[in-house]
Parts: sequence; structure tokens; C-alpha cells
Amino acid sequence: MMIRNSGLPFLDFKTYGFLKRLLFLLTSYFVVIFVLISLSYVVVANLPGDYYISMYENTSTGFSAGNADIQSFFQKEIGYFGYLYDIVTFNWGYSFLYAKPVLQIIGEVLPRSLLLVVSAGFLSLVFGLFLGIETAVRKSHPIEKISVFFNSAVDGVPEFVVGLLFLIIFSTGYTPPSLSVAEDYTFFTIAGYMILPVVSVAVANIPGMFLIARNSVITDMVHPCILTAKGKGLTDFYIKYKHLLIMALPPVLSRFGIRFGFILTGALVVENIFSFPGLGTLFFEAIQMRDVNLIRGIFLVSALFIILMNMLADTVIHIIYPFYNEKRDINDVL
Amino acid sequence: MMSYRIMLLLLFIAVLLGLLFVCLKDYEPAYYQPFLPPCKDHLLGTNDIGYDILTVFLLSVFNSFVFAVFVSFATVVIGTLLGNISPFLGKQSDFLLRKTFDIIIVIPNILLLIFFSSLFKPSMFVAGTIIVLLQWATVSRVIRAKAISAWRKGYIVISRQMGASKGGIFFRHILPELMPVIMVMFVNKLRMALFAEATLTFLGLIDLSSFSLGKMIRYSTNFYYLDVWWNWILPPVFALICIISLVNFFGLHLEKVFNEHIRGFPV
Amino acid sequence: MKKGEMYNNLSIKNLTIKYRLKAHEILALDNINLDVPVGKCIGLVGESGSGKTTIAKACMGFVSGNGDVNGSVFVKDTDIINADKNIAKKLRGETVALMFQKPEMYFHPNMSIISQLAEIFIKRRNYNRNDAFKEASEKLSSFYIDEIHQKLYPHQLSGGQLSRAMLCMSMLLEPDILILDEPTASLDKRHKELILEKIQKYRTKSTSILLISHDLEVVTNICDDIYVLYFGEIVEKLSNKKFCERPAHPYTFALKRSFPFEGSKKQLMGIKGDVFSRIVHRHDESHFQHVHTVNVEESFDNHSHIAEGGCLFAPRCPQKINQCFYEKPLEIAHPEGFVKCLRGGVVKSLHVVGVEKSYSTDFRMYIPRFSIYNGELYSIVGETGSGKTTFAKIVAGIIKPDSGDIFFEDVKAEHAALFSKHVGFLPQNPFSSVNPRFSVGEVLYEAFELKRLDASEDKITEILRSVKLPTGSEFLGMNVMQLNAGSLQRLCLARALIGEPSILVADEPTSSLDPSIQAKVVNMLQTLQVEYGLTVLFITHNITLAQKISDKIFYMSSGTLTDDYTGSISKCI
Amino acid sequence: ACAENSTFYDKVVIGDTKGNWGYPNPYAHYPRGPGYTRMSFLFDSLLWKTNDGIVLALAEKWSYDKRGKKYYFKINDNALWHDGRNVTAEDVKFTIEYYKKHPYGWVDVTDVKTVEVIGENEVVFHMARPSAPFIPNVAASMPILPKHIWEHIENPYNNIQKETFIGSGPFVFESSDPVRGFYHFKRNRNYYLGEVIVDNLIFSKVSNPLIFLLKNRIDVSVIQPEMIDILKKNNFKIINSQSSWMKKLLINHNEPPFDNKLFRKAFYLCINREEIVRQAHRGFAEPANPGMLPKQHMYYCQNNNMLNYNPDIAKKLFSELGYRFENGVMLDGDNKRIVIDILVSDITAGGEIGIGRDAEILKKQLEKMGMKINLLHLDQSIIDERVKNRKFTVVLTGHGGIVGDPAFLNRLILCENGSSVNSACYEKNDSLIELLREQIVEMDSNKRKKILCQIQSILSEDLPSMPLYYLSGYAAYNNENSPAWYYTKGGYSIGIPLPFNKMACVNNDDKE
Ligand SMILES: Nc1ncnc2c1ncn2[C@@H]1O[C@H](COP(=O)(O)OP(=O)(O)OP(=O)(O)O)[C@@H](O)[C@H]1O
Ligand SMILES: Nc1ncnc2c1ncn2[C@@H]1O[C@H](COP(=O)(O)OP(=O)(O)OP(=O)(O)O)[C@@H](O)[C@H]1O
Ligand SMILES: [Mg+2]
Ligand SMILES: [Mg+2]
Repeated sequence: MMIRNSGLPFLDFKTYGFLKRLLFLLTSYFVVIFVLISLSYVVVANLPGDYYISMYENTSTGFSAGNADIQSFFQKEIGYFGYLYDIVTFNWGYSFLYAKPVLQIIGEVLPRSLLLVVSAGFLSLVFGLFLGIETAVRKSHPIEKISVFFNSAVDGVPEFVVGLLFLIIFSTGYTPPSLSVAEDYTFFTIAGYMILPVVSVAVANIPGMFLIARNSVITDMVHPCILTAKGKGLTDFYIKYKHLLIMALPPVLSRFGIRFGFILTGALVVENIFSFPGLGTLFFEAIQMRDVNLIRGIFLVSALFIILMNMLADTVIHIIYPFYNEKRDINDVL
Repeated sequence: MMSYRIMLLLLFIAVLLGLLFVCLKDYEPAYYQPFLPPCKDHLLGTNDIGYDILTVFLLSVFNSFVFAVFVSFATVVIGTLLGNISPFLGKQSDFLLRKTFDIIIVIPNILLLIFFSSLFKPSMFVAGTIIVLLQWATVSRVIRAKAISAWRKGYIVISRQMGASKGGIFFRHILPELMPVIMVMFVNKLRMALFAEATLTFLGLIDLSSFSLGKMIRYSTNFYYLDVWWNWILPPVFALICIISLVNFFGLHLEKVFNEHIRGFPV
Repeated sequence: MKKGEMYNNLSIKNLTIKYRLKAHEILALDNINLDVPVGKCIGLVGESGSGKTTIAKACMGFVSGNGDVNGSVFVKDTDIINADKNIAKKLRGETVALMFQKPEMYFHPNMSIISQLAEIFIKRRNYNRNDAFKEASEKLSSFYIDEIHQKLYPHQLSGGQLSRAMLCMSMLLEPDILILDEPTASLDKRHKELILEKIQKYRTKSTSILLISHDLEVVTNICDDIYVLYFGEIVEKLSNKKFCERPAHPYTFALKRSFPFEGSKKQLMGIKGDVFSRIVHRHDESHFQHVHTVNVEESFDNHSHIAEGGCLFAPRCPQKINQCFYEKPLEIAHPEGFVKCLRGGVVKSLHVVGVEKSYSTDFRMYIPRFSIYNGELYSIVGETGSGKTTFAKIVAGIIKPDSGDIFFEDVKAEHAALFSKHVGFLPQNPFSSVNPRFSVGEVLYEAFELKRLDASEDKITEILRSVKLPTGSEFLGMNVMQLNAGSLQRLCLARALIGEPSILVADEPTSSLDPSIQAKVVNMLQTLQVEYGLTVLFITHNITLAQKISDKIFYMSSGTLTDDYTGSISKCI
Repeated sequence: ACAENSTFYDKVVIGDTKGNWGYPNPYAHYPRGPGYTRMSFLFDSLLWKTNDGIVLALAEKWSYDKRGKKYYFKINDNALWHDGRNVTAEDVKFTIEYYKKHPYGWVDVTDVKTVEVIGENEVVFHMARPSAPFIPNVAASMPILPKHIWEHIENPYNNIQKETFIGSGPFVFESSDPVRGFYHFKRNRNYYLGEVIVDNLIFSKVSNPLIFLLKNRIDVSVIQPEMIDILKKNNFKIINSQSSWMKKLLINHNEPPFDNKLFRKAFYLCINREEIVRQAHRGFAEPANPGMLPKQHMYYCQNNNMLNYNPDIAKKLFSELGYRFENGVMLDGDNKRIVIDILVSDITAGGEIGIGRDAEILKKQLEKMGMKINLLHLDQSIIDERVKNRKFTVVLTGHGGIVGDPAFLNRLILCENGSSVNSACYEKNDSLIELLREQIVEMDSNKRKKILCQIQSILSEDLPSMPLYYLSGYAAYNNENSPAWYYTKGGYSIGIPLPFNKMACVNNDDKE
């Protein structure tokens, strides 16, 4: 309040309010990130076994166990604060498994996973919203009935089931490609390899987004303000994709933020089915081999990514409608 | 809605048969020759270890369903309790709780589950508990939002103005108001639990010693190269899809029933 | 269109709208005909739920998804209801615009006010963004919404600010037909005046306004003609002047009486009964579908039916006759409009022509013309000895006038029986008007006997209950002298009401009572007036009291009656 | 010179379901068969194993004294490093020293005392003690490192600079991306052993080898036994190995009741190995011998004490030990039910995670006897750690390496430095320890076989661990698009049961 009146005359108070809320959001995200970092430290530090054991001990080769040289090389413990410091300074350690810095290896793999997750996520968001709006305004049209029926039927069917069904369908004719066989990366090869995983993840997630969006739109569609908009003589298209959309978007986006974790999960599983060399595959391997730094790195990166998506969703909500969260405040209730 | 009823009936029958098997027969089915094709004695043939697939299938449906009910029930109960607690405890605890939701929600569940299962392959019970612990937050978040908007409603403000206690208001007004949401959440979480069980077992993250649909799919897909698609792989896949659709339709139905009086007519 | 007839900007023809609900339908509008001529401002009044907003929306071509619509609404010769969607879209905003009733609901919650206005310019007038916002800002400022508030979101503005913004929005494209649904509902007096001025100014030669309001003051201030809507039917159309002077329909009349006009000190009394809605349904498969009304107290299963074709207002009408329940009233046209009433409008309960009475003491009273309409409460005040009681007694038939005629409901009162049938008399001093040896019961039995009615237990109970007296046999057996003054006066009132007289003449009924009892008796009178349509002639010295309860106050001065006592009251009373 | 009549393959893709096996240099590959294999295509050792037995590789000539104290190798004059330099005796000496300084997981060089360079291309290994497995496990396994590169490398672990992939093998490193399971090697045009007939060798990760084989996306892959019929129908060549992988129960000998020999025997008699093979592996496995060595092993001894499934004898033995059976429940002396926790790892051949049906069947079999069995499925690493710390009663686990030199018996039974995590750590029978120590230094193979026969019969008596079944490997390759791969008898290197012997890609006819 003080700032608004005196300190910062160049900020009008709407912007000020916006910044304040954003700052609040950022600090709370900061807390979340901090907790996650600590969690990753604690959980991983307590993993039984270590890289040395996984790598060298369960072999029938007769490697001399207890070789202090190797062991000490692979079993460095930096302690919690060291870890915090390293994380903050982006020195995320070294992946023994891939003999590269964790950030580098993640940097190599992340784009592929991102492409999978983000394209599937946004496909489902955009498709879901589009279908949701279009069917919601066509109540009791056969198309609406069919799409609602179909989407309700397949909503929540696990990605791996979709992937498996795709595998069945395509293993008879077109072979699901494996990214690994490719020697070169060109747009078309990548697109070719991506298509089934992406479609699997997207198909598994579209129904959910669709139903959420449609629900939201149906409630908003009877909002009197739509009548006002019609009264202004605006076109149907404009009303649908401006008025309806910005009313339906905040709840849909906030659900999307939550769902994003699930999409990521689904992507990991689909990676498994299609032998897609993404973060999921990397993570399984890292866990199996106890590549501690890589485990932490992947955990943090995925968590950060989910946070980022949530943040993005929140920010978009804020931009669309700065008071979305205010209306859910507990202050008036206490 | 017709198909919905029929599916409900089918699920009911399947669960009942599963129950029958659990009660009457030895819980573990007997060994026969592996990979028998479907025949009179084994309507769906036998699997790699020589179990009658139909028996395994029914037991799996039963187990998966019971698991899902357990998980969703626990999730919703915990979620509802914690989602309603903030109006009683105050602003600080509400803040803490909300941060807890936020943290739990952004934790990549699967990664944490992989962690846990690398410590020990959790049994279905333990895995269920972990899922509950990771999932209550989403329920709480929704319930809290609904509860708070309920607490803001005019008649509750008036009740409070007339001196009603918070507890009294909670049981008289808030809980009935939340009931539809809770039911819908329950259905959602039921679906989520089925989903999670199938996915995690498929990935081999849950102890594979009890029967479940995920386990069936996992084992059967190992033999994708054999002629077992129709009798072994697809039954659990379709059963899973059917149960999930059924749960969805049930949820849709509930939502419709609950929303009828809330929602206005389209303009 | 016939020559000489005025061109109608907006013309509603035979509009019927039904809302489908689960078990039944609601008949929101029933065969409405309404014209809004060019350059005119037409008012539309009626109780809540009578269908005003439904009309307003229909004029925009909006009917709820569950509505069935019949008939047409011509906007500048285009039937907006049945026209092509795109044509209707073009008309909206540009030719016809509606200011919605509840602005806080009808604004988009996620857009700032100014952008909701500016987008009209952008989309309809192809302005660029900056110009649109500038223009919108100017417009909003002219509606007294400052720049800070313009940028806010609907939930941050007060009700009044929103309604001004909504009004501004509806006027933005300068439509020829402006429909205003409660434009002043949440405005303070100053803003109300400013806004009314704006509306007045908006009305030009080519534009016309349909104003819907509960605020009769506003309606009478700016409207040329007024339509009165009751239960989805237009029951009366009348000019502003007539509305102010004397509306014909008992509903309009009652509505007007319920409104607190400026300067009026009368206590407000609502219209008897309540409406909920008019529903069309059938009880089960074997029944025919039928229309009937449902009151608030009644459930859908247990409701009163009115016979098909009866007057809708009949159950609430104080002057209903049997015919009202089965005969549909037709429009009775008069130069300034029409009225739908079987009795041709509010009847005169009492009409006095040229009554003259002189006493030997040089007192002469002459009343050339005096009438009370059904359900009204008139007070007569005046100096002592000016002839109030004389007049009262003449009306009650106690004194015969020297000359002149008295009519009850247009029937000339020629013999005593008519007087006793039509008039109940409540004397000044209750103690002297009952036999001190009588018990309560005996007093009432006597009255029943006198009026040649059967005094059944039920009737006595009912009559006692209507004046809020106990009904037990104990009470009936009590000697009247044991009663306190208030109870006794109420007993007298009950006695006067036996036989359902249409006029109650009360000659200073409260002067001998203490203030509290006086208040109770007066309240009772008013309740009776509303509930039973009792016409009351109230004689008192207490002008303040008269102002509180009367529709009109007459001043008696040495035998002449004048009604100019109410000079200070607003023009519309 | 003879290249015309031998077919030349432009590109051969080897499919693999796991994909990542580390980087193909000695210090960065996974210390498992497939990891070593990938490396072996780039790095040659002194000798190599094929179906002809031990053949020459970098060594042109070799000999050893009968006492096993000295080994002599003459290095092939034509051998070149991929960067064009000659392979010299110095490199060999350097390699041993380097491995001594920075132990290499695959090869144990502690038995070599010193290496003496006696000519430009001649070396003599002086042994600290005689070592029977020296030739297969060191000389035919140890990748020789180029001195000029590795002498500059302080820390070899996790060093994946491009020059660390320079070896002397038939293929030259082109690229690798372990995340994708992708390895690309190119033909070594100057290979000293003859013409390399594969131009591009690619290892690639595939999700389902069968489909990829059928679609000709890959040319060779290890397969599941049930795929054989389909592939045969499609003209694929099917090859298989001898029993090369063993599933067994590992026993904690410090923990009662398994510290008792008789109890172990009775317990083992309760296990129907045939049924496990029949039900869990549909016959595509072989019931294991209590003496551990499979039938095909060179040192296998016929043994009458097979301890086949016999619940009656088991019951009798249990009764002698004081256990009682009541209503199908097995009770101990204190009337308590016998409860046994079994840690289960679903590991299967190749270090991969199997379907894991064994435990299910095992549990059923044992519960039929009236014991209560708790199965605890655990991650391999956790099992390893618990075994290492001896925090278990019984573990169901498995390992390969049973086709190579029987030196592995020592690692699997004794509990000394150099033992595997899968070791039974059984040191209660002194004569067994004695015999094991003896067999490893016995250079005469006949005498060695005798010792090993004794060892095998003691093993079937004492049951330090309980072998359940052996698995064999199966592979299929496309006859037209890839060279004739084969499973090496006894496995290449220290006994790797994989079909990817690098010599299959070398046409060494013209050497004669
Ligand atoms: N969508 C709808 N469905 C069912 N009934 C409706 C609907 N809209 C209006 N009604 C009913 O139609 C009748 C007329 O409603 P309308 O809103 O026109 O009243 P009104 O005269 O504007 O009242 P107010 O003065 O309170 O604004 C009411 O009985 C109302 O309950
Ligand atoms: N949530 C809010 N955020 C920001 N400003 C608000 C909010 N609610 C109200 N205001 C502002 O506070 C002022 C007072 O609003 P309030 O609703 O109390 O007015 P009011 O006296 O009830 O007016 P009216 O008679 O028009 O209803 C207005 O200027 C309004 O813009
Ligand atoms: Mg209205
Ligand atoms: Mg207000």
C-alpha cells in the first residue's frame, strides 16, 4: 500500500498488484524448488547400493572387490550443503554411467523428451480446448454426443495401453521405428520416429483435457455475459474464442498444470514401449546402476519442468485474469 | 446409458466371479501345460506358466478393482479431511497446506515411485499407500477450493453471523455441499488408481506376486511374438479400457445428477 | 401500415414464450402486443417475475435455450425472432441494444470494463485498438466513471458503477431502439438524475426507448406511454397522465399504491397475495394440460387452479366478482390506451352526488361530488364541527340527507338494506356502542342476526381471527365491559365487518385509545384494506396519522369538502 | 586377395533390447558380456578364442613353461593401431602395468609379477604363481592398450575422449551414443589378421527384436526360444549356445537352519527343478546339477548324487532333523512353523530383468511341504548389497560365466578377496577349500579334471548354493545380410555366451 502511494509513482497499481502477486508466486515456487532439491538429496543419499557395486560387483568376472582406488573415485559424498551449493551453481556433478557431466547428458536427451512431452501436452491442450468449445456449443448435436461418449470412454486409459494398441496395429503393416537405428537426425527421421510416441501420449491425454475443457465451457456458456456479448453483435467465432475461451481457460490451465506431471509420467512409460531414448529410459538406467548424480539430475529437471509448466500456466492465468487466485483466498472465510 | 448399464453388469459379474474364485478355489490356480490354445477346458487357453488364463483374468479383474477402490477411498478420505482443515486452523496452516499441495503436485510421481521400488519392490498394498500419499494433494486442492467457495456463500455467512459454530456449519452445510465433488473425485481417483496400478505393474515397479491386470499385460506382452494376442494380451487390455470407461461413465452420470440443479439453462 | 399511424421502431406481435422445465412449462409471456413508436419512450412496469426481462430479451432476439417462442418482434420491420441469424446479429448493438438488468452478472468477469466497451468499436466499427480505447474511455467518463475505475474488472466495481457502464455500453453504437432494463436500480439520487437526463437526451426524433423499471417515479418522469404487465399479459396500456391521475386497472392501481412516491408519507402496503409463476402442466397422463398460477406458499403439487379463461388478477383483486373467475376480460379501449378488466377498471365503491344536509343550527353541508374507488382509504380531516361525522353518518345510512344521491358500486342506494349491506360503521367511542350487559358472543350474534346471516361457529371464529382477537368460548362468554379499549374497538371492527361490507366508515375510531392500541387498530385497518379490498372512509383529527395511512386526504370545512389538502404531495398521487 | 569369393557386407546391424552397454573402451564399458563384446571389436588381445579353441591374435607365437611360471609372446609385426602406429612389446608391457595401477574390471592381472620386453616384438610374462586360467582369462581376454595414448591418461575411469577408442581390433570406432544404445564401428582396412568383411558394424537398441529381424531392420539379434519357429520359417539362421547361465539359490551359511548340511539337502530335495524348467521356461532350460558345472562343460564329471526332486526323502530327512509335519504344516522342535524369507531378483541371462516366474513356482513347491515362504522382490543392487553384508537367508539369483575356465568356482564358493557378490562364502569344508586352491594352479588339464570331479561331488554333498537350472542363449541372423555368427564353445574371452565373436567378421583364409 505504501509503495503504491509514494514509492513507485511509475507503476500504476494494477501493474503493481500484478507484480506483487507474481513475486509471491515466485517466492512460493522458490520454496517448492528448495524442498524438492532437499528431497532429491535425502532420497538419493539413502538409496541402497551404489554405482560401484552395481557396475563392478555383480559380475562373474572376478574383479577385485574393495579396490580403494575405484571405489573412492565413484563414491564421493559432498554432503547436503555441498550439494545445495553445487545445484545452485549448476555444477550438477558427473554421470558415471555416461561419463559426462549430468547437465550435458540431460541437455542431450532433454530436447527429445521435451519434444515428446511438450508436443503431446500442447496437442492435448489445444485439441482438448478446441474440441471442448466446439462440442459444448453444439449441444445434442450427434458429433457432440459421439465425441463425448468416445472421450469419456477412453479418458484415463493408460498411455502404455494406447501405445500397445498402436504397436499391434502397426506391427502388422508399418513397423514402429526405433530412434536408435537411425544414424542421422534430420527433421523427417525425427518426425517419423516421434509420431507414434507423441500420438500415444497425446491420444491418452486428449480425452481428459477435452472433458475438463468442455465441462468448463459448458458452465461458462450459460454465463449471462455471453448474452451481453451477443447483444453487442459480435461474431460467434469471436465470442467462442475470446469471451468463452478466456473464461474457460484459467481453470483449464490450472488443471493442465496439475496434469502435466501425469503427462510426463505417461511419456516415460511410452518411452519404455517404443524404446524411445528419452529421460525415462535414462532414468531407469540411472536407477539400476545407481548413477547418483544422474538420478538427482533427472529428478530435479523433471520436477523443475513440471514447476515451470505450472508457473507458465499460472502466469498465463494471471495475464488473462489477474484475480483468479484472489477469489480462492481464504481470508474472507476465517 | 444402456451400454453403461450393461458394462456395469459385466463388471459386477466379473468381480463376483473373481470373488468366487478367491473363496472357493485355491487362490493360486493349478498348473497346466503352458501355452495351450483356447479349448473347451481352458476357454482362453493357458499362459506361459501353465495357468488357465480365464482364471487368472478373473482374479486379476477382481484384484485390480479392489486395489483401485482401496486406493481411491483412502485418497479421497485423506484429501477431504485435509482439504477442509484450513478454515478451522487459520491462515498460516492454510499456507503451509497449500505449499504442501504444490510440492506434492509437482513431484514427478513416477520418479518417486521408481525410487521407492528400487528400495523394495512394493507389494500392492504398499504401492497403494504410496499412491495415496502422492495423490491426496490433488483431491485436497480441489476440495479446498470448493470448500472455501462454499464457506463464502451467503447463507453460511449468515449462519455464522447468527452464531453457528464452525463444526456445526461444516457438518450441516459444507459437507453436503461438497458431497457431489467428493463423489466425483472418488470416481476420478478410482480411475487414476486403475491407471496407476496398470502402469506401474507394467513397468515392473510393483511386486508381481499377486494377480492384477497390469501384471497380466506385462507378462503377456513379453510373448508378443507368439499367437497369444487374442486370448492373453487383449483380454486384460480391453478389460482395463472397459473398466476405466465404465468408471468414467459412472462419473459422468454422477456429475449429471449432481449438476442438474446447479447448472442453469444455456442461453 | 395504415396511413396516419405512427411508425413503430419496435413492434411486438402476439408474442408468446414458454419455458420448458422438467415437469411443466412456465408461461412467461402470453400473447403480448406492444408497440414502441419512433421518438417515444415507452415504459413497462409490472411485478417481479411478470416477464419484463423476457420481453426485453425477446426484443434482442434472445430466448433462453429452454424457451419456446411464438409470434414475432419487429425491429424496424425485421422480425428479429424469426430472422436469419446473421441479420439479427447485425441489428443487435447497431439498431437495437439492451441494457441488462443485473450488470454485475452480465459483464465478462475476466475482462476489464473498458476493454469490453472498446471491443465493440474494434469489432463493429473497425477502429484500431488505441482509438477504440480512447473513445471508450471518453464515453465511460461521460457516464461518470473515472479513468481508474475504467481499467478495473467487474468484481472490483460497485453496483452503481457497473450499471452506468452497462448503460454506456448499450448506448455505445447509438441504436435506434434502446431497451433499458432497470437502468437506475442501483443508483443514488444524484446519479439517477444525471442518468435520467442522459436517457432523456438520447430520445430524439428517430430513436425510441423501452424502459423497464420498478421505479414508477422514473417511469412517470420520462415515459410517454406505459404498459402494465401482469403474469405475462399486458393488462393495461395508459398514458403517463392517466397513470398519474387514475389508472383503470385494479392491478395498476395497486401497484401504484405500493410505490413510495416522493413526498408521500403513507405507509407502504403491498398488493395482496403473491405471484410465483404461471405454469402450464398436467398432473398426470390422463389430465389435460392446463394453465394456472402458483403462489409462493403453494407447492407444485398443491396449488390453486383458476378456471381456464378467467381474469388472471381475479384471485388478488379486491373487487372481483364471480364472473371474473370464468370470463376472460377483453381489451376495453379508450383514447389513451386500453384496459383489460371485466368491470371496466376500478369501480367506485361509493359515489355521492349533490348531497345536502342542513341542521337547524345554521349548519349546512353540501357535497356536490365525492367518490371513493374500491380499495382506497380516504381520510377526512377538519375542524371540529365541520361536519365530518354527519357526512359519515349519511354515507352509512344513519342519517338521511336532505337531497342528493348515494351510489354503491353504481347502484343507487334507495333503501336501508342496501346501506347495511355495503357499509360497515365503526363508531368513535367503543364503550358506548356496545351493550354493556352483552357478552362478546352476544354482540356478534346480534350483528349476524341483524344482517340476516347464519352465525355459525366458523364464521364467528373467522371474523374474530381477522381482527386478531381470541376465538375461544371463554372469550366469547366474556362480558364486553371486561375487555380493554383496544380489544373492544377491534370487536367493534369485527362487528362492522360482518356481512362483508365494501365500505367501512370509521368515525374517529382511535381517538379514545392510547397510542399503542391506536397503532394496532390502524394497522389492522390497513391490513384489511389490502387483504379484503376494503374501502375505508376514515375520519380523524390526527393529520399525521391520516398521512400515514391514506391514499387521499380530504379537508372538511364548514360543510364543504376539499381535496387540496395534499398540495405538498408529488404530482403523481 | 580372396575377397572376391567371400561375401562382403556393407552394413550389419546387431539388435539389442537393452542398448546401453557403456562406451567401448576397457575402462568405460559395462563389465558385462555385451559391454566387453562391443569393446572387443575395437581392441584385440594377445590371443582369442574361437570354435577352434585358442587362436592367435596380436601374438604371432606363444609358449609357456610347464610350471606355469613364464609365458612368452611374439607380437604380430603387421599389427597396427588404428592411428597407424605399430603395436609393440612396449605396449603389452605398458598394458599390464597400467592394469595393475588402474584395475580393469574384466581382467585380473594380479598373478602376473612382471613383464619383460626381450625383443622389439617379444615379451615374457613372469608369473607370481602358476595360474591355470591365465591363457583364457588374461591372454585371450586382456585388451592391449596403446601406450602412446594411455600413458598420458591419469584417470582412465570415465574417460571417453575419442583417442581412448583407438585399439588394434578389426573395427575402428566411428561414433557411439549409449543413451540411444547406438554404436557405430567401421572396418579396419589394415587389419593384420585378414580382410574384415563388414564395412559398417552397428549396434542398435530395438524394442522387439523379432519384428525388427523380420522387417530386416536388424540383421542379427539374441532371441527368445519361442521365436525360433517363426524365424526359421523366414529363413533366418538360428544358433544356440551351450548352457551358459545359471539360476540358483544362494544360502547364508551363518543362519540356521541353513547352516545344517542335512537341512540344505532336504530343502533341495523339495525343489522340483524339472517343473521349474517345464512351467517357467517351457522346457527351454536345463535342470541344473548340484555340482554346478553344466554337462557340456569341459570339466564336467558324471555324478550320481543328482539330488532330484523327492519329497519323501526330504520329509524323512526333515523328520530326522526334528521337524514335524502336521496338517501339511511343517513345524520345528518348538512347534513353530518354518518361515523362510527368500529375496528374489528377477535377473536373467545377460543381466537383464526376466519375467520372474521362478519364484512363484518355487514358493508353491516349498509351501507344499508345509513351509511358509515369503518372497521379497528386490532390485539387483539391493540384493547385491545385502548379500555382500550377509543380510539374508536365501536369495534367488543367477549369473553367467559358467562356461569359461572353472576358476569361477573359487569366486562362487570362497569368501576371499576377489570373490563375486554371488559367492556362497562357504568355508566350512576345509577339504573343499584345499581342492579349490589346488585346481587353480594345476596346469595339467587331466589332473585338473580329477580335482574338479572331487570338487563337484563335494558340492553336491555340501550344497553351498543350490543350482536350479541353466539357460542357453539363442540368436538368429540373416544369412544373406550378415556373416555367419556363432556361439563360441566355452564362450569367448572369459566365457561370454554371446554369438558376437569378432572373428566372424574377419576373413582369415588368406593368412595361410
Ligand atoms: N430460463 C428460464 N427458465 C425458466 N423460467 C424462466 C426462465 N427465465 C425466466 N423464467 C421465468 O419467467 C418469468 C418471467 O421472468 P422475467 O425475468 O422476465 O421477470 P421480470 O419481469 O424481469 O422480473 P424482475 O422484475 O424480477 O426482473 C418468471 O417466472 C421466471 O421465473
Ligand atoms: N474488490 C474490489 N477491488 C477493488 N475495488 C473495489 C472492490 N470492490 C469495490 N471496490 C471499489 O470500492 C468502491 C466502493 O464500492 P462499494 O461496492 O462499496 O460501493 P457502494 O456504495 O455499494 O456503491 P453502489 O451504490 O453503486 O452499490 C468503488 O469505487 C469500487 O470501485
Ligand atoms: Mg427482470
Ligand atoms: Mg453496493
